[in-house]
Amino acid sequence: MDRRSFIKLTAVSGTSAALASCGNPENEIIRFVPDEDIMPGIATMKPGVCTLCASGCGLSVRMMMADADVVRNGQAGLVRIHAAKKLEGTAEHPVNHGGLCARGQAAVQVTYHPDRITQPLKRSGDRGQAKYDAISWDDAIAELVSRLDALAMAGNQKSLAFLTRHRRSHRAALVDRFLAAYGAPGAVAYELFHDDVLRRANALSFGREQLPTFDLPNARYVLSFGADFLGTWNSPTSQGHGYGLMRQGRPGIRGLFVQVESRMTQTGANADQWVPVKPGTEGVLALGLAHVIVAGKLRPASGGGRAGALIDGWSSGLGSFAPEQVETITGVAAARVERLARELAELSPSVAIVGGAPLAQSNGLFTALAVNALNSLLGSVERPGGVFFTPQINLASTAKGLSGKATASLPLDKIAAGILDGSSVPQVLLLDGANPVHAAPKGWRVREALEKVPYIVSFGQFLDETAALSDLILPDHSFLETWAEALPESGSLSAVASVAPAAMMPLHQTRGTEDLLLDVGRRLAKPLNLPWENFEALLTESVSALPTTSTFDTWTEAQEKGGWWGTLPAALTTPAAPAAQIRPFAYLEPQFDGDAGQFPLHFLPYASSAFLDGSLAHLPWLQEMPDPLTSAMWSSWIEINPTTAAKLGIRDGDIVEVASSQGTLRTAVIVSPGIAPDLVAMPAGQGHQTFTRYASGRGENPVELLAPVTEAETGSLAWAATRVRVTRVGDPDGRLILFAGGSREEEGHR
Amino acid sequence: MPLVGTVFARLCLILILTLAGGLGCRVFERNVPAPAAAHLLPGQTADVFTTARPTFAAALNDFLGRHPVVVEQPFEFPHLTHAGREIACTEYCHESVSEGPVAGLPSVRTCMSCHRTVATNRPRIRQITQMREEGRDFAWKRVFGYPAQSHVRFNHAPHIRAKVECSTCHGNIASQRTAQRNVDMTMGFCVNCHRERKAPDDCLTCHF
Amino acid sequence: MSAVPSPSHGQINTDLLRPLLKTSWKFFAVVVVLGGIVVAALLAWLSQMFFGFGISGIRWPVYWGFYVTSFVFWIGISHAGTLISAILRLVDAGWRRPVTRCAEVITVFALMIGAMFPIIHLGRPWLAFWLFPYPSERLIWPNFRSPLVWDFFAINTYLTGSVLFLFLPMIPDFAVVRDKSTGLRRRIYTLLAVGWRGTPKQWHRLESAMAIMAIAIVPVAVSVHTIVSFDFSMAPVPMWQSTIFGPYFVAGAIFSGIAGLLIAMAILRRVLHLERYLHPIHFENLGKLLLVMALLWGYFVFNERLVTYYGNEPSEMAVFWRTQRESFAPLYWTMVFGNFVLPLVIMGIKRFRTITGCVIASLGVIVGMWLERFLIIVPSLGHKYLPYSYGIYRPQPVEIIIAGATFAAMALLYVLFVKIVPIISIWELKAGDHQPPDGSHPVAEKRSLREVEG
Amino acid sequence: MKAVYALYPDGHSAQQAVVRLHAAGVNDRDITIQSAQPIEDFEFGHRDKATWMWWIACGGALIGMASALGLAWLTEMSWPIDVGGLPIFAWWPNLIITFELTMLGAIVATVVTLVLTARLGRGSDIYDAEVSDGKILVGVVNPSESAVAGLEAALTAPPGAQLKKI
Amino acid sequence: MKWGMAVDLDRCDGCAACVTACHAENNISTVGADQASRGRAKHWIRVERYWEGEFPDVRLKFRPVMCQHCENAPCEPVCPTYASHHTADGLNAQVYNRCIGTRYCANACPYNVRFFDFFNPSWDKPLHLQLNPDVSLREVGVMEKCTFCVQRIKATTIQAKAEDRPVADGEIKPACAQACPAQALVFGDLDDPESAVSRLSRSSRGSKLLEDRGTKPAVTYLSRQS
Repeated sequence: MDRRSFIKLTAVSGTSAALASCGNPENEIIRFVPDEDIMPGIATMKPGVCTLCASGCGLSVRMMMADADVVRNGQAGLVRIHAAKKLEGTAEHPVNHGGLCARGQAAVQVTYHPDRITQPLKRSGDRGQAKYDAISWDDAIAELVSRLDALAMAGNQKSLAFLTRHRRSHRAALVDRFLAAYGAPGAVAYELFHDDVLRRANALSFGREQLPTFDLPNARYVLSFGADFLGTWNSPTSQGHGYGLMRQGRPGIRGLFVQVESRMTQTGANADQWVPVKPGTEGVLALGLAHVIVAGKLRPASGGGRAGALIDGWSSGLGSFAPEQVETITGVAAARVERLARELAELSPSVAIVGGAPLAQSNGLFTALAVNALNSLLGSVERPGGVFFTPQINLASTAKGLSGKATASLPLDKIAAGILDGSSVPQVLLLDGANPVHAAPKGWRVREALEKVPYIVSFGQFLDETAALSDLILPDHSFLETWAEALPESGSLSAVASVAPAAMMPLHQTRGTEDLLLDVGRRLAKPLNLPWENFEALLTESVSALPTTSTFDTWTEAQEKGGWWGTLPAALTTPAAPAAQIRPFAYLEPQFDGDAGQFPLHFLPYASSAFLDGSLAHLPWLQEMPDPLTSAMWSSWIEINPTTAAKLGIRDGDIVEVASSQGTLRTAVIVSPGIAPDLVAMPAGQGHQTFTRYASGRGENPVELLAPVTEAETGSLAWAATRVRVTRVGDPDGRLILFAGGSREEEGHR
Repeated sequence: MPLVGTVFARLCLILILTLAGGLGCRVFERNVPAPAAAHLLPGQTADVFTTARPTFAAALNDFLGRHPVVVEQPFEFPHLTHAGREIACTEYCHESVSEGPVAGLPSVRTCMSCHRTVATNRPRIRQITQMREEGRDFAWKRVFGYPAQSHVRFNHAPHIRAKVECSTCHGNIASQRTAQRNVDMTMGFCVNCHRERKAPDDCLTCHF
Repeated sequence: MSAVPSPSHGQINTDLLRPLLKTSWKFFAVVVVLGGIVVAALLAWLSQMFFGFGISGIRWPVYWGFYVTSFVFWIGISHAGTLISAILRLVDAGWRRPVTRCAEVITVFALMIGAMFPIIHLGRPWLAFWLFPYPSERLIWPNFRSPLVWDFFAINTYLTGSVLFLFLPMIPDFAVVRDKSTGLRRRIYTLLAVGWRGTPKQWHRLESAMAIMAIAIVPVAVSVHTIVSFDFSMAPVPMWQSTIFGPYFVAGAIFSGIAGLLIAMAILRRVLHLERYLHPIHFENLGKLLLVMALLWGYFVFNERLVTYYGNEPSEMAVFWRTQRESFAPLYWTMVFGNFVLPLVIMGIKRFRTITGCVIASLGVIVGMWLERFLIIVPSLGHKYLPYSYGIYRPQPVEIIIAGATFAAMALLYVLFVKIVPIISIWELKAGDHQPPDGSHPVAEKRSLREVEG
Repeated sequence: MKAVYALYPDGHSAQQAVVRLHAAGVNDRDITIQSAQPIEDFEFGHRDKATWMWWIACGGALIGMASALGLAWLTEMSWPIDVGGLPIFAWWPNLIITFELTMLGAIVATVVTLVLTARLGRGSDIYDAEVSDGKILVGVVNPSESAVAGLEAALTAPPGAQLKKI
Repeated sequence: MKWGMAVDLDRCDGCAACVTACHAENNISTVGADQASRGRAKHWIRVERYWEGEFPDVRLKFRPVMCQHCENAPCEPVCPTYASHHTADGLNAQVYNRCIGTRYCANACPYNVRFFDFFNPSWDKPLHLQLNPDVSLREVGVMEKCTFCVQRIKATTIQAKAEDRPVADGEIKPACAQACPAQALVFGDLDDPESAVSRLSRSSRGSKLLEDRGTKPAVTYLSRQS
């Protein structure tokens, strides 16, 4: 029992006792003059933007006085600060309409996290040892600048790499501009649960390379293919809000909802009909429905339009997708296909949604295109109750300085391969938020690759597995301490730019990465052409260019509201891409890694409701939040069907070994009726080696098992295409922590 | 006699074991394998904030409701002088008293708002000015108020609106140099006043 | 009354005063061991207060466990003496005389131990005094509508009553010790004997006082355990809300009380060589009582179970099966064996109704009754209405040590008591076996005397 | 001379001593009798039976009941707090407390009367340790000088008497 | 004035936003893995989930459960110190400083929504800077539970009184209701027949949790229509 946990346990401790009483009488405490005048006990609301996921929800941050422990010129003491206490959704924000998801609620802990990096650090130990020394900002920046200058000197600008997560924001644009100006390839975006396939599909079908927005409040029938749109996918809060209205928002009308998937997600749990389907055959079902609709003359085949044209055999009525064939391929009874199709066609407006696991197969793109075609056929594209595409602000036109994109870079797996075979080794790697060491399949050998990179700089606020490899850490502000902004690509029918000034003063000696990049750009021997004093200037320019909706100028209004939203003039909108002439796509059997005899079960990792892909595993509130379906806290587990479990002699809570062609892991079992017998599912997010005191060494990481299977067309990771073998290795050992006792209401009624 | 000796030896053994048992209650506990505490980087702390009393003495004082009448303050603020100059308590120094729950203890900033110009040459004012320059603030010690464990959520504003004199609870501070706690603010003290004035005497009025 | 020729009065004095006047190293050995265990429990409790209640196994939603079990159990044991001896006094059963005191002692000590548990199990024991109705500056009082406050009053009355009920008949014996001892001990006992001389007036007052107390204490004893049962039957918890709990608990209490008494008597008889005073007949009579109570207990359990079973209320049935068939079945059937089968067989068959037989049966009952209390509390709490909130309780060392140590505490107190007070009421014994004047009647004698003079 | 008394081995001689003392014109109030156990079989054992103890106990009970009801009323009415929709002054629960305090009253009253009426705790004028060995003491306190001789005669007459003076 | 809540199970999608929101608003400490495994996790509001049927015809039902603020609350009369009692505006009050930790109330509560502080709650600095000054920090040995965010009720009513106006319907939102994206939780005054919560409570879909226990909860559950 270490000191911390001892203090936690004792009834009387040496630490300061009361929140109300300032200071404790026993020992003299030192106070420093606060930086601002604060009214104690009075709350003020400030706008904010949640940047934990890409949704870009609007926040109103509750600010109150607090006593912070600080060290000033070597002396420890207390100072009054204006501290963020609670995050609420902004009522009028078009994305979240006042709601805020569990993760957003917990976001405030990012700022106050005890293991946040408080100052620039320089590596002192070996790589991966995570030993660091403090270093001053000036030295730190100087070091980075010298490295970049050295590259430029050698004319080797191409070998500067920037690794980040997929976001649409001014920040992302600035980063891209920085790289372009320096002459480096664009940023590499990597996430485990990426949506590249869907973006690509939408680009092909509709000319919109972005995630769709659904007008659920007006929909009467929603058919979702594996998309956990109420839990973790796309813009959950926005969709959750829409779902509420779809169900009970219209007097007399209650929208129906059908979920097609092979493992019940939190979203599927709310479906009126839950349709299990063989993994990777969702596209076939979609076309089967289309077939019935066309054959039944419920809609003209021509309705498929541009999207339909991308499907092989669409014009000929999809003969090969008659309900019977569909039944043999997907396992969904022909009669049911018929019924679903008729409901879709009759209960309009109806909409089909696809996302998540179905697109993480080798044939993901086809599935996406098939569903797009179905939507077109239903006539629900850009129509009330259907699919929309949030108008995207064309930053090149709002902020002139941002025009001129960097050349697209290779995807992460290619880069890693390049490093390993020595063909192309980036000399300097900038890390911003992405954590591929934890989230990329072993087969890509990202860790070995990064270890070969001579110089890595991380802007992260936490020491995760990837950041632990860096030589220099330049910690970013938290989203409450600096300009928070996002350009949501979905979740709103109108165009949105969420922007909010810093809600509170920085807690630690951190610096905003945007300003840092501008600064570095200026300090380079050959200064980059970035025409902004600081990030604020960029935002001001960009946002001011947007039309005002009130008497104030756009910028002031945006700062008060926490963003700008409204109708976007065509001049400022990113135009839709014209249809490309390419051969139609035909259905191909999904390819799985691992032979069915040796590895009998499909392995389905899924985004945990609490941690998504694991980037939030460091927040204690989320660790202790009971999982909606299993009520598990602080643990990881696999879900398995009762019959399968019985066959393997596994009981609830047992410890099993899950083996794939890539490796094995041991974890606890939850026997769940909501999963197909040929499937095991496991939440992502746990199993961090180094990621703060709350996540380190906790649970298992399903990515360890993933085979490097890629989607055939887009080349992105097909994370649902691995097969595994499950064997029982032990009795329950308390590693699985459940909040709930019983899982069925009948248990009380025997 | 050797028998006696051996018996006693046995007894002592049993005794020691049982005593150990009593002490070791925590030791025996089944523990979920806890992850190794992540080692700290420069600038990070392992400090913990708990609702535990700082010391047994403090706990005992709370229990017995003991609190000092006169508190040794880090800086001797003469209420007398200021009150004499018709400077309303709630106007400058405890400004949030009529706005919200807490009256607030002034920081050096507050003092300097006047004393940048007023009486600048007095030794004590010079002291303040110097503190301001050094960035040091007063670490006031609380005179009034309740221990956190009594969960009294006193809200000043409604009392001000109800025209309750400050002196009702705080005594005549205007006549004191450093504030003294001359009024015994027991629960009965509050409740009686509430009942006289027909204010709610529901527990949740103050305790939540 | 008994087969053995009853000893002379001097003999009685020497026999019964021996433990008081002579002390061997064994006594100290025992005290040290028992004391050690009690100290360990004390430390355990302190560590629970220091570290926080969490070191116990109590959890959501099973908020009561070993502590409350022990509370109910010991209050039950306390029904051994006062109730039994009071009843026996009222019916003036002659054979009670050697038994009453060691019974009443059990009552007093068991009550003291039992009454500690509500305090031990508090989250903030240092505030326990808020249960006491005293005017405070908070202007707020205890909630008289809470069963726990009823407990407070009931236990108070019962404890006061029992202590006095025990003390009064001890006064004449203290007088005897006073006369038989010297030095400091004499002075102490002179105080304890509060100037007893044994005039007829004192004897009469003492006896009528005892009579009144006996009448008063019986309903109190009954009420005490009824109120303890209210702690449960007042809460809407499956298998708790039952009108039968009152009598059920009282019966159980007397049941375990008799068992406790039998064990105590057996030990005393062996250790203090009281064969002359505690005859097999005492054990046999109490054994018969035990048998009756076993049957009564069985009857109550049958009622409780049948009504639940027949009512077939889902949430109650869940708990019902949980005890009968599932996780708690082993404990449940052990209880049935110890409380019903064992006493029935041993006490039912005359040949087994020996002292050893009684002790075996009593041990069974003690275990059984402890389990009964446990099985009333824990399975229901862990299995309330909403299945999502089911939970399993695992006792932790601190609880086990404290609950276990109470038995040591009981033994310790008993040992010390026997050291300072004659465990068998000397005067009652003497009064018990007086020979009436042969052939003649006092009044007749007076007349004859007059004739002599006349 | 403070007192004159004799110890007797059994009830018969003690009874005779009492009778003879009566004959010598000593009335009951002046005769002291002490024994190691209650004597039921002889007349002298039946003196001072009459007692008010029962009525006093009932009185105590009434006081207890009154105080219980008073306490209940005071505590519940002084700050009426609604708990679970029960009436503020709830009869049924209060009956329980009333009962307990009633009984307590009775018991305490009994013991108090015992202590007072049985003259416990007050020093004894004559006493003899042999009483606790089963001897029965019969004697007279502060006899008048003149009567002493007669008393001695009366006390020594019964068999087994051993006379003592203090 | 009688505060109450309506939970529309047809809107609730089980996202557990309410759970975290409650932690954030009410200074509920996280207890950590070890204590959580001992059943000491505190969730004033929890989303109960119940499976029905077997694969493939399997269904899942969510039900957020918080303190029901019963009119006939079984937890109240059993408390020996009035720590748990009923207020005039229909709240089931828990007075921490009066609580001596008998845990009787939690046993009596049919919904198991009362949570005990087994240790002094603790926060790794500087996480404590987030603590809400409007809500007391509980200490070891006391019982805690959902308060309908009484601090918000107080703040709003005091404000309304200062402005000499009635509290508007929907002006007070507990943290859970405020966070809920689907707006499944509606809070308000049941005495006002026109308030949103009253209207919902009268809905034909409405029912009370464990109605047969006669606790008269202030929370109404509107059933899911499928």
